[in-house]
Amino acid sequence: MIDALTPLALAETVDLLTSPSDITGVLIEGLAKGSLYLMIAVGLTLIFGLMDVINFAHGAFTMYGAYIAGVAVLALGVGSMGFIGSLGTFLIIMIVVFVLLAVLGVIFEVTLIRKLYEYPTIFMILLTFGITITMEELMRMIVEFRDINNGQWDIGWDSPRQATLPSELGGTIEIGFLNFTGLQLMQILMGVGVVVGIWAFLNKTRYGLFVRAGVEDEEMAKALGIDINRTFTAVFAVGSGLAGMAGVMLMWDPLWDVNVPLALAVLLPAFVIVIVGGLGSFKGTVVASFLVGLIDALGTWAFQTGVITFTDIDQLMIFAILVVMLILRPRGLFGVKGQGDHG
Amino acid sequence: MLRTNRLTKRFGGITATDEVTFELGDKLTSIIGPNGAGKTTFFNLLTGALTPTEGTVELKKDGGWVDITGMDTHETAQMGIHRSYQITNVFPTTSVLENVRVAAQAHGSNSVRFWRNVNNFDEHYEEAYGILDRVGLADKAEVPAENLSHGEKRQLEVGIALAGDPDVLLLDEPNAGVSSEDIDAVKAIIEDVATDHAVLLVEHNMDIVMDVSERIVVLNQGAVIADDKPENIQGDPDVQEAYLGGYEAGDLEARRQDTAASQGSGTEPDGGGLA
Amino acid sequence: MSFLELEGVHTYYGESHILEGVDLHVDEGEVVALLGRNGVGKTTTMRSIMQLTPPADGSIRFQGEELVGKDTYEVADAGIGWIPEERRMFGRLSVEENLRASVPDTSAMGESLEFAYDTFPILRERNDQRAGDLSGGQQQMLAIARGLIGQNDILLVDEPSEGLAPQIVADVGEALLEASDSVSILLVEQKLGLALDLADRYYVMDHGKIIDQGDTAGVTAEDEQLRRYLSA
Amino acid sequence: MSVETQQTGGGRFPSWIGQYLRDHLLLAVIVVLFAVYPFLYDFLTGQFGLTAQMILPRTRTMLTILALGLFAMSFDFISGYTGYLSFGHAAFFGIGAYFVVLGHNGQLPVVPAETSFMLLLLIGALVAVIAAFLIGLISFRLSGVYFAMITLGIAEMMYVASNNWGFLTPGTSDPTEGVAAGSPTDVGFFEPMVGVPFVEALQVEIGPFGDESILGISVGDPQIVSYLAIGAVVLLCYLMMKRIIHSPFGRVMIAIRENEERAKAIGYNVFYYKMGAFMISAFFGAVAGALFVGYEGAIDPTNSFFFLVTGFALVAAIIGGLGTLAGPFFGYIFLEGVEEFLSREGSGGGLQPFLEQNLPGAILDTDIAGLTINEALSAFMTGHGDFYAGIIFIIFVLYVPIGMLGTLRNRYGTDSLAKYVSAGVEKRLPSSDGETAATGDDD
Repeated sequence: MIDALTPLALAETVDLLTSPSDITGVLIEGLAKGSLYLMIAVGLTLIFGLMDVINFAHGAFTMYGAYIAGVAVLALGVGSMGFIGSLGTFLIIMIVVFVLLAVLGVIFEVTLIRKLYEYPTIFMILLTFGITITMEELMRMIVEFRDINNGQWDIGWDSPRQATLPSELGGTIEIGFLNFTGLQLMQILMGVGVVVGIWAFLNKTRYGLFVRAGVEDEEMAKALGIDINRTFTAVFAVGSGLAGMAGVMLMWDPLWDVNVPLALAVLLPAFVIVIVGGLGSFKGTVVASFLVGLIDALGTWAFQTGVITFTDIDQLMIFAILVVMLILRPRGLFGVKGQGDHG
Repeated sequence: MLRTNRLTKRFGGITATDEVTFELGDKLTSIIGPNGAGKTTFFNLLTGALTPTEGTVELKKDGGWVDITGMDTHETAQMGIHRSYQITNVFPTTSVLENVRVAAQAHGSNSVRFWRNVNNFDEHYEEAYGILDRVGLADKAEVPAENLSHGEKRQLEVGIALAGDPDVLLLDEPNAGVSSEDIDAVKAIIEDVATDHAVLLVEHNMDIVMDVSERIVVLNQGAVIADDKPENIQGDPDVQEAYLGGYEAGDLEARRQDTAASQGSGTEPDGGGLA
Repeated sequence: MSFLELEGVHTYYGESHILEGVDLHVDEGEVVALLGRNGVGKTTTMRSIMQLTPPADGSIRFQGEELVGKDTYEVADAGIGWIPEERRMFGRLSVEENLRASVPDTSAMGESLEFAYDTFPILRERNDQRAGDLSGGQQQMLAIARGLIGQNDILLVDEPSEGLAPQIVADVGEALLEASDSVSILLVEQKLGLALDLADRYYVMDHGKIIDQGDTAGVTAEDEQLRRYLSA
Repeated sequence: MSVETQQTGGGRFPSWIGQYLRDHLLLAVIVVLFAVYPFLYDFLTGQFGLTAQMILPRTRTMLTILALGLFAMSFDFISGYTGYLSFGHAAFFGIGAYFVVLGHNGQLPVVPAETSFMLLLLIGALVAVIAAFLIGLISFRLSGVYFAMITLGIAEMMYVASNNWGFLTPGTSDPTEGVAAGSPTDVGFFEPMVGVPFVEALQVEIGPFGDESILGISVGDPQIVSYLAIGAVVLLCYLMMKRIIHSPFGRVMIAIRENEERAKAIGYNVFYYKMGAFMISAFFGAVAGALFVGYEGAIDPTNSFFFLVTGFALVAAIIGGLGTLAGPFFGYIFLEGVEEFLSREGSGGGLQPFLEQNLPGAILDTDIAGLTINEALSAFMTGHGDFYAGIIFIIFVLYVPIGMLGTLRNRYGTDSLAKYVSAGVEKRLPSSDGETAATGDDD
């Protein structure tokens, strides 16, 4: 039950507003969560903006990324090679996962998705939904066969995190009234890195220019000699790779479980972000990611402090944002009229 | 039957329809004009697909004028203004008969009945068959609309507009994309429906316009520049200017010499035109 | 052998038969006007050349090479530039980005941009503005510039004067005249005087076919025959 | 389900019934087949043992299919016929299911505890209609992908709420565990009676411990009685939806799907028709939820409000044929059939038990790359029906987008309504700016 504002809750709220370390705590966690969401959602946005593909398989890519990374950190013994070594290996794993899933994305794009470009958008939803069912079940087979979860089905696979997360990242760092964990710092840095990287890709590279031109007017881009199909493939690769990278990051995050249902668990909030930001808008996705991250953190805080006794208030609020946004501004924060509106 | 008073539509800085005052009577009237003259915008204002910036649209109903400005398309259709589309805009996978039948059914209150089989409403079927006869599609009644030839689709387009016994028919380029052989069939239909409806026709094919119209209205840049019998429109210098002018022959040569003479940079366009 | 040659081109949109056998050619260095009323298939002719609406039948050869069956970007790479009606700027990209996207060879980027800016100084002034914020005339300049620096041998220019104020029309005309010094042009233009001033030859189109052709030297904008073809 | 068909020969009914049946011979044959299926299953498995068990879904599975198949049909009613993809359709299934349980347990205001099942089913369906009205008010301002997403968003909010709202489960602590009818001990047992209310002879109790006879005929197995009773309700719902689709109203729905702009232009206020269709589909979606819970006796968020409930209705609809009404029902049989064919041991027949019994052990134990065939089967097939269903689904989307029933009707039927897919594709084909393209040069 939502015990709206009981006197206790009121007091707690006042506490939050008057306690700098609580506020910054919520803020930092919001930024960290937002960074993770961003890594997942930005690929969806790029793919949608250019290709009008609503990619339901995106979450499955993240889930694969998480499993591959989990196996890799355990196999390589990350955590026992010192902080720098562990972190370095982790980053290398991230790059490898990026490449692996980018290749997988290219395979899907070339063999399946390309066949349906001329079809109504709904077919893309159906196709990628089919891909996600198949990918999830395939992972379930592998997990079961290799006994990766030690037979524990629905319980998250947390051994890679427990066994390999360097204590430097798990522990809390205090600077003045700033209170954060190393992992949060790392996530925020990654988030900033992704924003800068994608921004640079879009604005500073020739391919990025082609992407932005293609988003606006595919036919004209072709008529200027741009091979738009190759651009599609490249963007699908980058989007899929980013989804996988996010999975690697999730694997170390205590707030997430590595399991098969993770695919849907990340997909739905990512959709919310992409729609709230405006389908196809990179800027919108960045803003919406942090907005959703902050609200998520606020909801979690409210539950932890007992202001609200509703466990998943954060999730409820995320979907509430979606609904309210679609009512108020159907095209999202930075959506362009006509974008994505295919009957 | 239908009249407008100082009807105006502006999109941002562009005036697409400029104070058009116009009354449609019994005569088969055509609207012509060069590209971008605002013909389709004018149609959309009449049917309510667009809301005018200024001015009114009125329809004669039972002897009196009714203001229909700002009504939605389904409301103007209920009032008796039906239109056909320049781009074929039918119900593609339903049969030709059903295309017309569902349009006929739109008038009256039968459409909300969800408990009786549609086959019990004979009147709609009868009306639909009558219309198919009229537009020459009677033998294609069971064919899915998407399997018709292009010319036949244009006939169906008019047929749908005819259903439900409208008072005013707006035909937007019924000949668009029709191959040379099929044009006569469509022309015959236009002339036929004009016998018992007020018809306003937008058409590019001048042979047809000159042939079927009793009155021609010429639009240019949203405004009416001529409104007369076809024979007077043909060769009207204002009309030709609208189609072909906007540039003095030899201008370029003259400017080039100017520029060469002054050695200045004559090519610095500023503003103007489409913003 | 002609530079660009269309032979018996038939093109459909869905089931609507737009081009019913078009034959025309443009020689190297020529400016050719394609005249006709609205809806007769002029734009479709250009889209067919670009393979944006591939012809169902017929042949389109450019410098001896068959274009039918190629991808649009390959047609563009072969040296054909398209300046469509309504210009089709990438409105959210800057002027300079619009130009950059059009240059196929990155090593020639600097000089290409310089060339564009020298030809149309106004573009240099506004190089970091969004193309969507330019006026109609400026957009047309940019569209022509895009065509010029795309290392094209021929430009297909569709209704360049449409929607422009008379003064700007003359500016655009002049830009095209200058462009014609370095490339061939196939021009669709409704303003008969401008079309005749720019072109060396003309074709008249009706119902998806070429119904008349000739040298522009022999006719003026007052020509009764032409006016009947093209006006009410 | 069997009622109407088995007694046609009796001559006690007016002649139009005979005429109707002659007109709908195929329907009658299919209904009879469904009605005798449990007996047929028993007979065939008795005769052919595991072979039959491997191929045929159990009666228990068919029971689930009835409810979920009805849900898939209600999803198709709105999504397939008006073209508005109701991605949050699970909301209505959940409302119907939860309403029955909570109503029975006396947790709802106004509704007294132990209200009869049929009444709860009807009121719950009406609650879903009201919910559809409210959701529709918001959602029908949008179209296409946005409509799908906003309905999904609302349904997900309900899912999260049903996972956390303590009110739903006063007896137990965790709402994610779901809620069972009659679970707080002070409420009487859940004895859902299906049939005509207030007519004792025409009602049977469904559920694993329900009646063993129907209409005075003993069949000896509550499962079969439940199957027949629920089947009768599903058949009734199907006939009602079918009637609506073939009514003037239904034709407007199809017109909206085919070309909403033109439907408006010929004088339809499409908003009212979309709302009407959405509310009707919500009604039947909720009935499906109520029937599901009627046999199961309990419901939890994951098998009611969760996105995948809609997801699998969509998969069933595509495989069966979107816009064919009955197609999604058969699509569900197909889906569950695949699932059960590859099911684990202990939950009925299927491929692996069959092979284990019929193939010599030597073959099963043949070692290929360190894996015996039997091990490979249990690792990569048994229990992984979804994997193969997913692949089949992808193949359908790519190559048979109008589904099984759509294809059949296209080939043999007269009143094919399932072809809009091909049209949708064609509509998109000319080019992205087909509007101006269609006439070449134009203003």
